[in-house]
Amino acid sequence: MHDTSSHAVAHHGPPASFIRKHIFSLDHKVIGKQYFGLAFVAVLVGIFLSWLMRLHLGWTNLAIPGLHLLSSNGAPGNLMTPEYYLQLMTMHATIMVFFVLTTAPFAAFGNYFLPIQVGAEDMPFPRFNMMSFWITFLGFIALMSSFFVGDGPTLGGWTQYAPLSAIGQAAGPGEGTGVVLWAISITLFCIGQLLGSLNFITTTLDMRTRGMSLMRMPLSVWAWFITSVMGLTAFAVLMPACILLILDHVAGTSFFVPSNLVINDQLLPHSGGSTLLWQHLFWFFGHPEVYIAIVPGMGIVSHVLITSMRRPLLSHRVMIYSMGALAVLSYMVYGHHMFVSGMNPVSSIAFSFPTLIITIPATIIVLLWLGSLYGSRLRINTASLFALGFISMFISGGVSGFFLAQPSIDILLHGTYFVVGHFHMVMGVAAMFGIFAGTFFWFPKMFGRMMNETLGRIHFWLTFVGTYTIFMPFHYIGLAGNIRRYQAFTPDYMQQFIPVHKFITVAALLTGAAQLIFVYNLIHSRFWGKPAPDNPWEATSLEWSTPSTPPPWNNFGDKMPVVYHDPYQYGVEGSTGDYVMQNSPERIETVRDEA
Amino acid sequence: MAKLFAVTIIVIAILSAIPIVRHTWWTSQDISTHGAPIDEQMSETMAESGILFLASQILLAVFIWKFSRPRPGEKIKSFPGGAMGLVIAAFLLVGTEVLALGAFGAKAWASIYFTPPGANAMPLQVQAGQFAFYFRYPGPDGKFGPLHPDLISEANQNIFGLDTEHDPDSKDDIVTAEMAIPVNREIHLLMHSKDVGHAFFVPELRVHQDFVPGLDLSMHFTATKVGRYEIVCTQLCGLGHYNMRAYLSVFSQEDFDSWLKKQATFQ
Amino acid sequence: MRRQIPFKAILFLPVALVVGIALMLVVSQKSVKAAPPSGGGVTGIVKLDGTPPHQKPIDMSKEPSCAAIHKDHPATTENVVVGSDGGLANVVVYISEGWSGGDVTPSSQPVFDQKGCQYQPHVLGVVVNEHFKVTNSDQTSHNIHPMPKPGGPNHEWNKSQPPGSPPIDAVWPAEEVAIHVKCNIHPWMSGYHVVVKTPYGVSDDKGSFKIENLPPGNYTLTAWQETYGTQTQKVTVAAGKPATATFTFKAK
Amino acid sequence: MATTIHEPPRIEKIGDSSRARSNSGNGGWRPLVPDAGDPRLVQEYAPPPASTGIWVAVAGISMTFAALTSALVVRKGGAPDWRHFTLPSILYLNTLMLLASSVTLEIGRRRVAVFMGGLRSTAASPARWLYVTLALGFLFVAGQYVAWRQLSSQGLYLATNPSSSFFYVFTAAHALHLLGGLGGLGRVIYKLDHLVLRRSTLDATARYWHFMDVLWIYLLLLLWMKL
Repeated sequence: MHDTSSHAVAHHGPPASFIRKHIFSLDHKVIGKQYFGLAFVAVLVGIFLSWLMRLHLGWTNLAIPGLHLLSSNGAPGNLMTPEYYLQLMTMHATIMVFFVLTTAPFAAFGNYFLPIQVGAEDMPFPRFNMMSFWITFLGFIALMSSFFVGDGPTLGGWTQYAPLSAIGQAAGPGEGTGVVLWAISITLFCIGQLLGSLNFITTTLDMRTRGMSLMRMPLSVWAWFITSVMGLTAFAVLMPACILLILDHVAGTSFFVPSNLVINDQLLPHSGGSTLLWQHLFWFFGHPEVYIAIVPGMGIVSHVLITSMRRPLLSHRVMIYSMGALAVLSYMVYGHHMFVSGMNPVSSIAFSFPTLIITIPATIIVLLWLGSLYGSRLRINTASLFALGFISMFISGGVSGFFLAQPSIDILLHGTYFVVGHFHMVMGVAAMFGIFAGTFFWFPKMFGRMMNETLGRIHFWLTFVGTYTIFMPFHYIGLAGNIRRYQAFTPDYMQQFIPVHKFITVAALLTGAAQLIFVYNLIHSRFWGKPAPDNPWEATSLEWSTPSTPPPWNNFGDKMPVVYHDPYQYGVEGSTGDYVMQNSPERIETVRDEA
Repeated sequence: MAKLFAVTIIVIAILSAIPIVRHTWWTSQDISTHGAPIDEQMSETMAESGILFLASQILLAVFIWKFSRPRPGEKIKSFPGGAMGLVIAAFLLVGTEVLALGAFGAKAWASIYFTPPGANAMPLQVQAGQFAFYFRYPGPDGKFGPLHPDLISEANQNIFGLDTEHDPDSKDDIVTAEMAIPVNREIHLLMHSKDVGHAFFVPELRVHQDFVPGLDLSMHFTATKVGRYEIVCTQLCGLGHYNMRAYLSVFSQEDFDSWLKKQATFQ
Repeated sequence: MRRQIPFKAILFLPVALVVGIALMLVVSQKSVKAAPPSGGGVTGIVKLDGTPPHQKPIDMSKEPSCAAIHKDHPATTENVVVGSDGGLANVVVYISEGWSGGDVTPSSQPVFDQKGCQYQPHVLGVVVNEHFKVTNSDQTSHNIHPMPKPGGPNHEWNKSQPPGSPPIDAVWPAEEVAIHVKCNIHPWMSGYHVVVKTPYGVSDDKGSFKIENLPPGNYTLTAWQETYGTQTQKVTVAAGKPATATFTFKAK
Repeated sequence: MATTIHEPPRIEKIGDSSRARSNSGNGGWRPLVPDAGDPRLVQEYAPPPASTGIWVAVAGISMTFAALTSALVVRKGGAPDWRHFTLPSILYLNTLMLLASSVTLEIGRRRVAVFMGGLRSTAASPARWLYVTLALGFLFVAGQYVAWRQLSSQGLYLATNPSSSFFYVFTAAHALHLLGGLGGLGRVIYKLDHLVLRRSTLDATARYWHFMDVLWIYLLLLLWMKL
């Protein structure tokens, strides 16, 4: 034992038992795959819930066969009750935002590839990493268990605005135990992601291999790093907010519940709480959260796209700075969710400008992709198709941000399907495309087998066209005043939207069904896919230089890689072709940043 | 495959733009005095972001079409201007655009929210509760009686919790389930919620405001067109959220007076 | 194959879900059975003394399908419903003392209907453990929310009933006078369940009520009205001769 | 496209003096692997991630308490129901105990450092002062519990008033984090006994403990001013 005996690697040896290897594993790769599996289960549940919701929105009085099996109170005679619709909606949103869009691109791919891409043997705190997954998993179980409690899951939406969420059963079915389970689930999720962020940040700062300077890290690493900094601050705020919500709900405190509320002709015992306080705390987390969902997608898409374009981005640095600017600005814009919520109207303007300004780094990112596409040698495969689809979706979802950033226009659009269309495109579908691109790109490394390219392309086409068909009409009916979170459209002026909803329902069912192709492809390729070579995409980053595929337990065997080049040396004359791997010591004429 | 993809992107972009250009679905007709700048801001933003949308989608498609089949041995080319050019373009184009949008939008917003209601504005109270709006007119004395939340009883239709026996100001207050206002008269709407968060949205009137439990908020506006409109709730308030609505009738002054007289008899 | 296990674990999840759901669906039901009593009864009338309070009209414009039903006869509140002869409707008269007949057999399953966004009957009398049906005859979803005293043996519940869905079968396990019933979707909807252990009668539009199948004996009758509370009265039922009782509530 | 040939591994010039003197000799920003790339040699040189990790954790925890602080400020502002109460006086004794524990930990840390530096001739167990710290830490938590009992005997429970709600929330959140620190300290003692303690672990735990100390002083000031 010596003062300097601290070491950054080899915190654990190769796993011995089955449990250590597959369940309570300390290996970041296994944990990454566990996160991937969790996100996979969660997304299937989420899509299933959206099917039920879409069926109901298209045909409100339709009896959905077997629905009463899911909830006898929620669907008497297979007819969906108003609260059950909202419960499904809340669960769909919570599952998708937290357990899919945060876990898959950030926790799953980040865990698996961040250490490998910086040339580390593992994360510095593998036990925290293991806890991170299992706490998140517990959170998922807590959330799912709310389907089986008395009055079912919460119906308050993923925003859980107080006081509706804080006063309990009195507020109606779906506001009892379900809310507590929801808040417990999110608290656990926050703890899990905080532990994950701790590992991600420390790995990036301390565990890089020799020669891996910060600017030599691939863009995916940068995206995960920026995301984990955002996660560290955002989840640290949501967690105490959730705990205060639980106390209001269970212990009778009044953090968020004001005085003189009357429900069912009875005066509630609470007094003096501030409902806007919850909104401020929630959105201080909530807005960075949407960037937590999309920034890893940007990193993955850049990584995939560069490999397919056979050239680096016009500027590596500008891309990094833009993602960083998004992260910083994301904390200053959260008030745009509250323009008409009774906040001081002056602050609406104060929040409007940063919200508009955040479009500048976003535009730079898009322009960098487009500009780099120019003059490239684009290779088309499923991964690059999804990456290009991501760009198209991000543009489509992004332009609607111009509207929602302005308080005056928000008067017309707040709480309408326009908002639903906006966030589904920009952070839902776009992030999903990022996940798909990452899956097709990295599957060979993760599982040692190639995914089926034909099935992949069929899946891409159906999904690309399908998602546009679903979410573009949302914008139109939103413009015309169709309010979100309605289980049926009773106002007279909304009758005209019902045919549109029927159309969307059909599109959503078909697009959802197309995802089964992906499910089949994933499972089939996992066991019977073509064996993958070590570097199928002729890529340069370190994950493709591992001694075996999938990588061994300590990633690089006995020899740690040494990095000699910037991450994306494509379009050069290397000995292996038009690229040179980061750890290849050969001398080349390097591609330089053009900023 | 790449060419098909490029064509698909362009087709989708154009198809997406058609309903917008043709106004197949569009914001409802404005019946307020303050709505014009909002609508103007809306069409400005639509034009600018529409152009951005089409231009970038088409650019994406063209690049995919052009650069997916490189001739063998062809070197990679760089975008003229490089990354710095793009950054400058983004700052110039989008930067000026968003600043302009922000400045004009702030002006439109300020014209609505930073002006006090006029002295002659007609006071009118709205209370949101699960899941209905109720309205209160002060009656001939022009005064609203005090509210006693402990007296609220929906079963007895004492929606606001008025004590008509003890509060003289409450005696002539008129409580209704429909909102009616005279045309071309400024309304000062006093808003409060009885239970959870709700919102007051009349698309035609360009009026949208959340009810914040524990806070008394107010708005003022003037309707310019006689007709029957709908008030909807846009803030998730529980299972009956979808069913929370009320009608708004804009009457001529005479019709309004007789409507109010008739309502007074129902109290 | 060493990698097959996680995949099986994934497959296991939906199976576990399905099993869990199936378990949730096991619903136990009790049935009520008792010997039929016989004998005389009590008839009577409930009156209101004084001017009945003004019943405010209910504006149902937010629910057009209900508003249409009340087009010609505007719906009003039903706190005090007085018939033509001053007879007070919706009063439950039940035997509060002197009953020794054990459990009461319900004659037919009572129905608590929602029609025109009002409850029919406005006051539903049921005996303990008697199953009753809640039906929805409207074209809109209703939400039935009975609110027994918190902490008591009867538990609050809150269920929605979309149009066209099957009746809800409900039962109250303990005596309670009275349980307020509200609809969360339509705030004006208000009704009562009166749960008693003994024979009872509910007054009709003319104020008359009838308690049947009483063995001879001395009884204390209690009449309950939602606004005016309770009144009691002693009666004697002789064999083959029904007793009569008149309750008079004073308008405040 | 510029023309350069063979870029050697670049060493960044991020001049962070505190890192430059870090015990690994090359700074946390520049993990060096010898050319041979043998990971066994890395152990001599790689920086301690625990020291970075602890700062990241401190940032996260600060954020949580900042959120709670802003909740307190917003909740108090414009709330007519806020009832002031005097903090239980035992809190000041607790504060002294916690401050003392930081001092003893620092003494302990130096002793252990000397011990780890190879001067094993030091007869006394190096862990002694760590045990004292552990005991003071537990005394602090017990003292907090006494403070809670004092408040509840005055009829001030969690839900009595927003001021008491915040008192309980803040002290409980701090106590939970402190218990985490006690766990860390226990782990340090265990590792020390088994001679597997790393210097970075000791330093990180000490830093965390001092942070808990500072956090408590902050909370005490906040509660003293606001309640």
